[in-house]
Amino acid sequence: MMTPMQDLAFAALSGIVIAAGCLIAFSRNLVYSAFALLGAFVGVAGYFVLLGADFVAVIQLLVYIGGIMVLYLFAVLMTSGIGDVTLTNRSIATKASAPLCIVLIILLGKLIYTTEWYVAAEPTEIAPTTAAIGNALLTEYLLPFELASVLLLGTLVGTVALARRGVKVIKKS
Amino acid sequence: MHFFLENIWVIPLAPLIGFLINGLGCFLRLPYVKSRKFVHFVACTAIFVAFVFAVGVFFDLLGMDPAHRSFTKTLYPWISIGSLEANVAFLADPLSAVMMLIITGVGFLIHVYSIGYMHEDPGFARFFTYLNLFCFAMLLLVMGDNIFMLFIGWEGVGLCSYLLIGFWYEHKPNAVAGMKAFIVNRIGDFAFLIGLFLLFWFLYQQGHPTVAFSGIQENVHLLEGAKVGGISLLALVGILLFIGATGKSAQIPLYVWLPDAMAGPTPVSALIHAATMVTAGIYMIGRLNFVYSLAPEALVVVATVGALTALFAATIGFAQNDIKKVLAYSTVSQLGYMFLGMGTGAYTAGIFHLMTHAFFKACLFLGSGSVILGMHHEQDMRRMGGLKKYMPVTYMTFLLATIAIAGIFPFAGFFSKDEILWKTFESGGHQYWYYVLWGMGVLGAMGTAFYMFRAVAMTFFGKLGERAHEIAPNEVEEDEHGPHQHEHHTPHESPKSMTFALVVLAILSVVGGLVGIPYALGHFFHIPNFFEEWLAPVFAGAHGEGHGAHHDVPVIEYMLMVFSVAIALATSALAVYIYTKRKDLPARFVTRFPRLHRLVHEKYYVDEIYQVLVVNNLLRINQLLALFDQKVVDGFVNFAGTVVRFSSKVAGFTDNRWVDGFVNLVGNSISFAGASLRKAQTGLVQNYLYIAVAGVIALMIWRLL
Amino acid sequence: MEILNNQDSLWYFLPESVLILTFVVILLFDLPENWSKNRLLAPIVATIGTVLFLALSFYTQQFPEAITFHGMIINDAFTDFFRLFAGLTALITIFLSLKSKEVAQVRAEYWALLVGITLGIPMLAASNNLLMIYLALELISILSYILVGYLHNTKTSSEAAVKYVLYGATASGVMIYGLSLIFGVTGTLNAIEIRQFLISNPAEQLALFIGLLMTLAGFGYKISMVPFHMWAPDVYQGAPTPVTAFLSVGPKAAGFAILLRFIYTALTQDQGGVYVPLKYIDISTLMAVFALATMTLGNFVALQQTNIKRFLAYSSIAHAGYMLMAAAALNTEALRGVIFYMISYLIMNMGAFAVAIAVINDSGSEELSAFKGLGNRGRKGALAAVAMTLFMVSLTGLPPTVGFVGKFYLFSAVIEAKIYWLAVLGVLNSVVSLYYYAKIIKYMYFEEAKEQKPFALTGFSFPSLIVGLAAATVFFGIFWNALSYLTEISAHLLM
Amino acid sequence: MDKLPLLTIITFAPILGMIAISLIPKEKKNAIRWSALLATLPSLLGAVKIFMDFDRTTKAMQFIEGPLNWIPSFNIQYHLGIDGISVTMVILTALISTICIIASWNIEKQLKGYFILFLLLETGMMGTFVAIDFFLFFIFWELMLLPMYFLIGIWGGPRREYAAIKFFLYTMAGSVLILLVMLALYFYSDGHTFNMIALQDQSLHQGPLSSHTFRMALWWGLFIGFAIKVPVFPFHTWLPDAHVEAPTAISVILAGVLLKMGTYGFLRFNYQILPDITVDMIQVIAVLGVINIIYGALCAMAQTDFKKLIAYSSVSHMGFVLLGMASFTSEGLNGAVLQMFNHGTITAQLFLIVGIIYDRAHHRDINGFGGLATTMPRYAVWTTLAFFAAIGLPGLSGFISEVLIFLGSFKTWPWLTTIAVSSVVLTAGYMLWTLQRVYLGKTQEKYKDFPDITRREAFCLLPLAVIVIILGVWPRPILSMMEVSLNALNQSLVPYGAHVASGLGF
Amino acid sequence: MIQMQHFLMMSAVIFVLGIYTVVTRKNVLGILLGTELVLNAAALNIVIFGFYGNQTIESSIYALFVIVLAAAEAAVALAVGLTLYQNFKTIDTTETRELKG
Repeated sequence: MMTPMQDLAFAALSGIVIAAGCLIAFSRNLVYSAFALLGAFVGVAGYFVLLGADFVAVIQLLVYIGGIMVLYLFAVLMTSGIGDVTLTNRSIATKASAPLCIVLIILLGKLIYTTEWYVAAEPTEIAPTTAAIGNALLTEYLLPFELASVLLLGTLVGTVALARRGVKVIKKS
Repeated sequence: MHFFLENIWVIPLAPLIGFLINGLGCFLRLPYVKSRKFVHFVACTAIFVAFVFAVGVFFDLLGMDPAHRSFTKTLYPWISIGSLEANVAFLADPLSAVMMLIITGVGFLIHVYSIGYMHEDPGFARFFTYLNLFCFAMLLLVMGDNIFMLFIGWEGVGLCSYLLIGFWYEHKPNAVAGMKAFIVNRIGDFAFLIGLFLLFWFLYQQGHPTVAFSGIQENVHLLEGAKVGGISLLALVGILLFIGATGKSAQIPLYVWLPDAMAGPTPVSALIHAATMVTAGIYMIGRLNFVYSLAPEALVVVATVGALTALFAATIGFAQNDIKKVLAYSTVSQLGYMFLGMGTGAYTAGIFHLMTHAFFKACLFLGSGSVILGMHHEQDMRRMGGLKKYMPVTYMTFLLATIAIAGIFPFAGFFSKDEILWKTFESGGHQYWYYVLWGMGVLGAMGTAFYMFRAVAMTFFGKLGERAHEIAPNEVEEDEHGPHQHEHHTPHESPKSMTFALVVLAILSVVGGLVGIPYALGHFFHIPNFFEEWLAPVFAGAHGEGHGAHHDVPVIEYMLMVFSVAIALATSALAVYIYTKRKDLPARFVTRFPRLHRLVHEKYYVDEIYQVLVVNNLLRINQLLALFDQKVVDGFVNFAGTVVRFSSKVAGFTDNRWVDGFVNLVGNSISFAGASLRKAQTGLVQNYLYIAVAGVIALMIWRLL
Repeated sequence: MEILNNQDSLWYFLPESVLILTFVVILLFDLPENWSKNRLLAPIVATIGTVLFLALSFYTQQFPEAITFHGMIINDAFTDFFRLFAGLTALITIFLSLKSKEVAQVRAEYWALLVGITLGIPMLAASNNLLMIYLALELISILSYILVGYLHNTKTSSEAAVKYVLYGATASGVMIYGLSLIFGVTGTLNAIEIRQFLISNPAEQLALFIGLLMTLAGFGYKISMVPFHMWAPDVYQGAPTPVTAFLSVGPKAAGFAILLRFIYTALTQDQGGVYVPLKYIDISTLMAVFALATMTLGNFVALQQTNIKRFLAYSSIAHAGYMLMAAAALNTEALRGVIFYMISYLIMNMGAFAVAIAVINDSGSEELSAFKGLGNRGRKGALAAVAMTLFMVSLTGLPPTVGFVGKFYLFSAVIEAKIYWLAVLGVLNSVVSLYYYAKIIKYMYFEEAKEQKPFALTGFSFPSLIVGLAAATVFFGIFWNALSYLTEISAHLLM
Repeated sequence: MDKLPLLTIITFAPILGMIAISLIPKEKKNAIRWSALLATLPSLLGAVKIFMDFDRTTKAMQFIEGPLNWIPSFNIQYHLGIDGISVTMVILTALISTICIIASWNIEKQLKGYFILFLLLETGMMGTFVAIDFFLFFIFWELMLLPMYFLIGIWGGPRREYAAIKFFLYTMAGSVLILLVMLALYFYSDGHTFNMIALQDQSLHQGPLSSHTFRMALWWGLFIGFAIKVPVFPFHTWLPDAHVEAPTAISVILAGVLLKMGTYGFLRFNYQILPDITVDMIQVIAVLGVINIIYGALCAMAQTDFKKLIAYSSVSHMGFVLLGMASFTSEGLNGAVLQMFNHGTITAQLFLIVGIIYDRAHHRDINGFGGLATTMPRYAVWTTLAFFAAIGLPGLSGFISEVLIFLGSFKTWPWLTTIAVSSVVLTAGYMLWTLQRVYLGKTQEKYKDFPDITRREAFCLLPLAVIVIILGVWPRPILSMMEVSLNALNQSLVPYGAHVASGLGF
Repeated sequence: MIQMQHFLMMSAVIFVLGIYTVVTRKNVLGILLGTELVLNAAALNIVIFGFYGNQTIESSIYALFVIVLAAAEAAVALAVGLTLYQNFKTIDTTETRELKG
């Protein structure tokens, strides 16, 4: 079901994702971590492509990289001061957390390899999904779609409200 | 129609009314109680009315067929629950008639006597109130037709005794003595109740649950052979009831309250602690003779305790200097004789001695009261002496009563005491143990004669105050009013109201015994034993009453009579001799045997032993329990908390959260748990999430296990 | 059972539509300068909108129960109840917000966000699809984050918001990871279909249990279930008090609604009023453990608190524990019980917060010691103290208050389900709770106030609200027939 | 309505008074006092009427009101009635409440609140005894807690807060267990009912209720719940604290009425609804009763605080009730219920007496007094009467109940009873010792000017003393009210082996 | 051959790394990065299951919503973080601990 080419791509993407993930998790510099997030997103977007979710991959790139990453970097710089070079991102309680995470990954591994997943008999044909998604969003998924818009509107207004006043305060002080 | 029998309720009611009139008057401070005349008029009238009715009852009974001289007057049902039926009912039979006569008669005399004795006391009205109440309770005791009625009276007289002993309550020892009397009596009551319950439920088992005397008499034979844990039921019941009697009637081991009870005013000592209340135990055994007759083991116990007490108390009497104490121990001793009599099955003799004792002991006490009053509240015989000339009437009556108590023919004491000793001796024929008891009785009789005449000698003979030097300076002088500053006054004779009573009682002490002349003497003159015949229906069937023996008087009975009179005379004479002529002898005796004297003088340290063994331990247990209650029971739940608190201190977690009011039941442990959990709330969201994830993982692992 | 398409479903969506409209309209108010100056305009619109929402809820309640929007949500009696509940909660919160000095200077978006969260409550309660669950949950969460941090220049408020958002984001991440596992096992996002799948495939699946656990992390975070409760005290303390009041009642109820709906719909099989857990997931014991841990922790830690809001936060954790017993009991009584308990909780908790707001307004302090001597501070003080006493008694669960009846219902359900250990430990927990609730009473009556000035509780409406809630606490504690009827009709899940 | 709803009136009249008082301005103190007194009078008059009209020949519930449906969905009913077990308690409650209002006359602090809470308390107490519906019973039962908490906590002594919360926590811990048992009985009984009478029908006990283990658990739940109220050792530690700190009138209520609810609960629930387990567990009750008696008496003896001493004497005296209940004899059961009544009247007097001296001396240290009989002779008379009643002097009411209990229990528990009877010595010991230390001896200088008992104080004691004396010589009026019911109760236990337990077992 | 389990395993690794980041980072922004990883792992999971199992479009839609909501959440988080910074002059969580206990 997967071609060797895809296997190779999977390996490469996995390398990127793990490296980026480790950088996020362990790096002492916040800017490195923030940039590493980029790598992780790209890697996951690659997985999406491999899994035939082309539209999701695109959205992942657009939303995350175009939106969230920039937001992060802004925030990093705003909260730390642009001239501040020591953007430390230190960790606490690593000794307690490491075993926790190791146990977690072991458990998840056991789960993944022992569970009888719901697997279709035939492999999925990889085809563009954009049209189908657009269709579904306006029929079956109309309600979530509309609700999401309310949510985003509220988020927008709320975020602006918080940030706007924050700026004001800064001006005063 | 028997007017007096039908209206027998008047007898207890009259003193009750007297009590109410004076009592309410005192309590509400009504004007009439300010008049002493009114008060004593009410009180004396009340008891006199009762006396008149008691006499009426006596004659009503006399007019009845001797075999059926029993009359029950039921007023109303008192407690009737389940199988328990106790009525408020009065029983008039020869026994209760005798008791009623003694109580009302002697009681009346003592009332009259008290008019003079208490004349100057601020608590005059209160005193008569209590006295009436006492008569009421005592009458209930002897008139009740069931054990519960008896028990009301039993406890009621205890209450009055408590109140009267502590009459001058401002002086602490008096109050303590009252308390002691009540509590020691309660120990007896404890056994009494258990005995009562046993009797009741075993009768219930036989289908005849009853507390009425007549009912018990009818059915008690059903219990013959019943056993409780290997012991004969009836013996057990008898012994338990007898323990009750040892409390009330001051026998070993519960006699200790009686000497202390002398703290009460002297008329009280005469009425309650000599003539009436203390004889309740004897009355009870007499009343339940049908039970005891079926329980020979119990009778042996009664007799033994009686004889022991008679002897034991008599010895203590040797070394007492307080005139009332001497009489008190004498009372204990005489009560012992009565029990000895009851214990040999000679119920009539016991009751007979009860009656004569009431006469002469009341007389003695009243005489001592007269002396005390004459000596201006002095009770120590060593300060007395030669009172013969100051107080002739008192002297004469006291002397007559002393002769009576010593058992010298033909005074009252002779007949009754000799009857008891003879019956005891006679019982020795069946059981050799009774010979021993008889021996003790005789010894006790000797002792009685000795210390009584010692008292007479010390008080009335010789010169006033000739022994005052014997009083050690450190001896605390106390009388019934408390610590006493000795002042010298000339002794004087008492007022008429007092001497009247003395004279009447003295006469009774002399002639009172004639109603019960034993067959052995009486048959020479064809004088029947009135007393025995009178009581015969009550004690019919009691095995000790040897009616059949009347026609065959053993020679030994005469020998014993002579013997006892002889030794009584001898010891009396000896006592008089020693304490008038050889005044140095007692002192030499003391120096010769200091320990023995001390032992006897301190009443064999029984009080102290009780104090150490019982009271102190009890108090210690109480303290421990109270501590237990505070620390252990209450702290049980706190216990975990305490442990935790300790460990938390180790952990350096000792802020005042602990002190902040969490000393509660669930308290410490919960608040510690809360505080620990609270510490988990670090304020770091990472930790929060850590705990969340850890929780999920823990549950996963739980699931996998 | 019919699955309606979007057009047919619109009628059912009428009440929510009104809320959405209100939400948008209020946002518009912020635009013209002179409109935004009028402080009362936005809350009045919000109130009108909410009242209209309630009215329309009564109207749509007439409709037959149905699964709407292609199986996205379910409009049954249970949903109707949560519409009612959300509306009432919102109304009281709007009122409290108007009276609280903390949020006196808010702008229109505050009210809009309140309305937005109110919208999320019935949506979450009605969700039948895993996607809808996530979406509705996030709608409530994200808008709540903003409200919690609304006092932008207050340290505690911003700190609370940050913690909330970090915790919430992670919890919802874990939840959808869990949901995805369930999706992976069952191949469907629809709760009803999940049950059908599980009935026909009764093999044990580890992923199912772990997925469920992770899902519970998300639900549990919403209802502050131990061990997902830890954000709650900090957030409740830091948030503006009316928002705290709202969060402790509204979103929490929504969390319970979806928890119960999910468990009852997807994981159990209805057998005549008793919902038998499916397969190997011993959901009953699991939830019983959660319930016990939650109530115990809440009660134990509440003993230690000195801040009113934090105190009430732990108290609300404890109450979540009681309500979780319904998820363990798994029978119709439990549904009724939790519904009744929510009503009682709404009344008494809102009452307690109302008095707390009055006290905070008066003293400016959030310390429990601000309650000291309240009972002796004039007529208003006495009134507030009596009311607070009733609320505390009710929260403890003593008759004759509505809180007792709520507990009565819940423990009935647990006894009915024969989980005796939980019942015993539950009631003992309520004894522990007595200790700290009584502490407030003690402060109010047994101790002296710092300064003996009359209690500042001015106006007519605010005291009336407090009195009204107090009266309701007692009235429904004695005559709960009406509520009983409501719970009976509401305790019905369409599945 | 053809008949007066007597029980409703006596139960809810205080509530009306409460409302009336809340409308009186708090400055008008006398108006408040008189209204409070007025509010208790309907109950008192009602109690008198009950006393007159009570049918003494039947064990059935009388003066029944209802059943009115209250909460139909749970089959909860408003259902009142009294029988021989509860009627004496109703009378006692009415009497003690009225007396306590008078005894509270000198309260000055927050008078209005005091009487409001007091009247609420009275409703709770009354309701507890007249309710037939278990749920209703429970509501009333719990209704008492809060007023009591306040009454101790606001008007109490120095450690009032501690005592109040301790009382509250203990009692609530007990009552939640009762709640659970109530629910279990409701759900598993056939026909889902809270009706106590119906629940007595053992044939309704189905499902888990027919399991012995389960019934045992229920029994213990009820037992512990009620035992805390009695209080039975080892749940008694709240009592001394609560008593010591509570104001006089509240101590009186506490000892006079509240403690009886525990034993009433035993009789009403443990005995009637779970008779088989009661028979099985009877040793427990008997042994605890004896422990209570002896332990309470010994602890009382060790006290130096007058009020604490009385409190422990209550522990001891309530032990009698337990022992009597455990006897399975008509004598014992009647004695137990009579003892409940008598303890109410006697201990009420004792607490009033302590209150009188505390009002004057402002301390209660027994060793700090002495010679009060000289300065306050009338007071000493009242005290003596009450003390001897407590000691169980024949002729006073305490004797009748004690002797009935001992007599009854001796049949079943000869050895235990023998131990228990020793309390006659201990009781006399601590009572008389107290009497001696406080009243007798030399008058101390500082107490010379104490006024004697006032008319109001005497007026509180008078009815109680009269009852104590009358019942001592003529207990019939009270015994006849309870006898039929209790004998029937005793009979009802026989099928479960009560007769086996109550043989003369040695 | 890559199988479903490999994808899932990678997703799990991302998830766990996210969790680790969340529970160890001191910096608010650092924690936020972790939450993004967690959310992305979940989205990936759903797409995997959709691809191998369900085979309908709903997995993609679900993933879309996750991404969108994550973005919204991130926006709010950053705004809130900014107010935190303005109040405390730091976004180190160990120094912004007024609420605890």
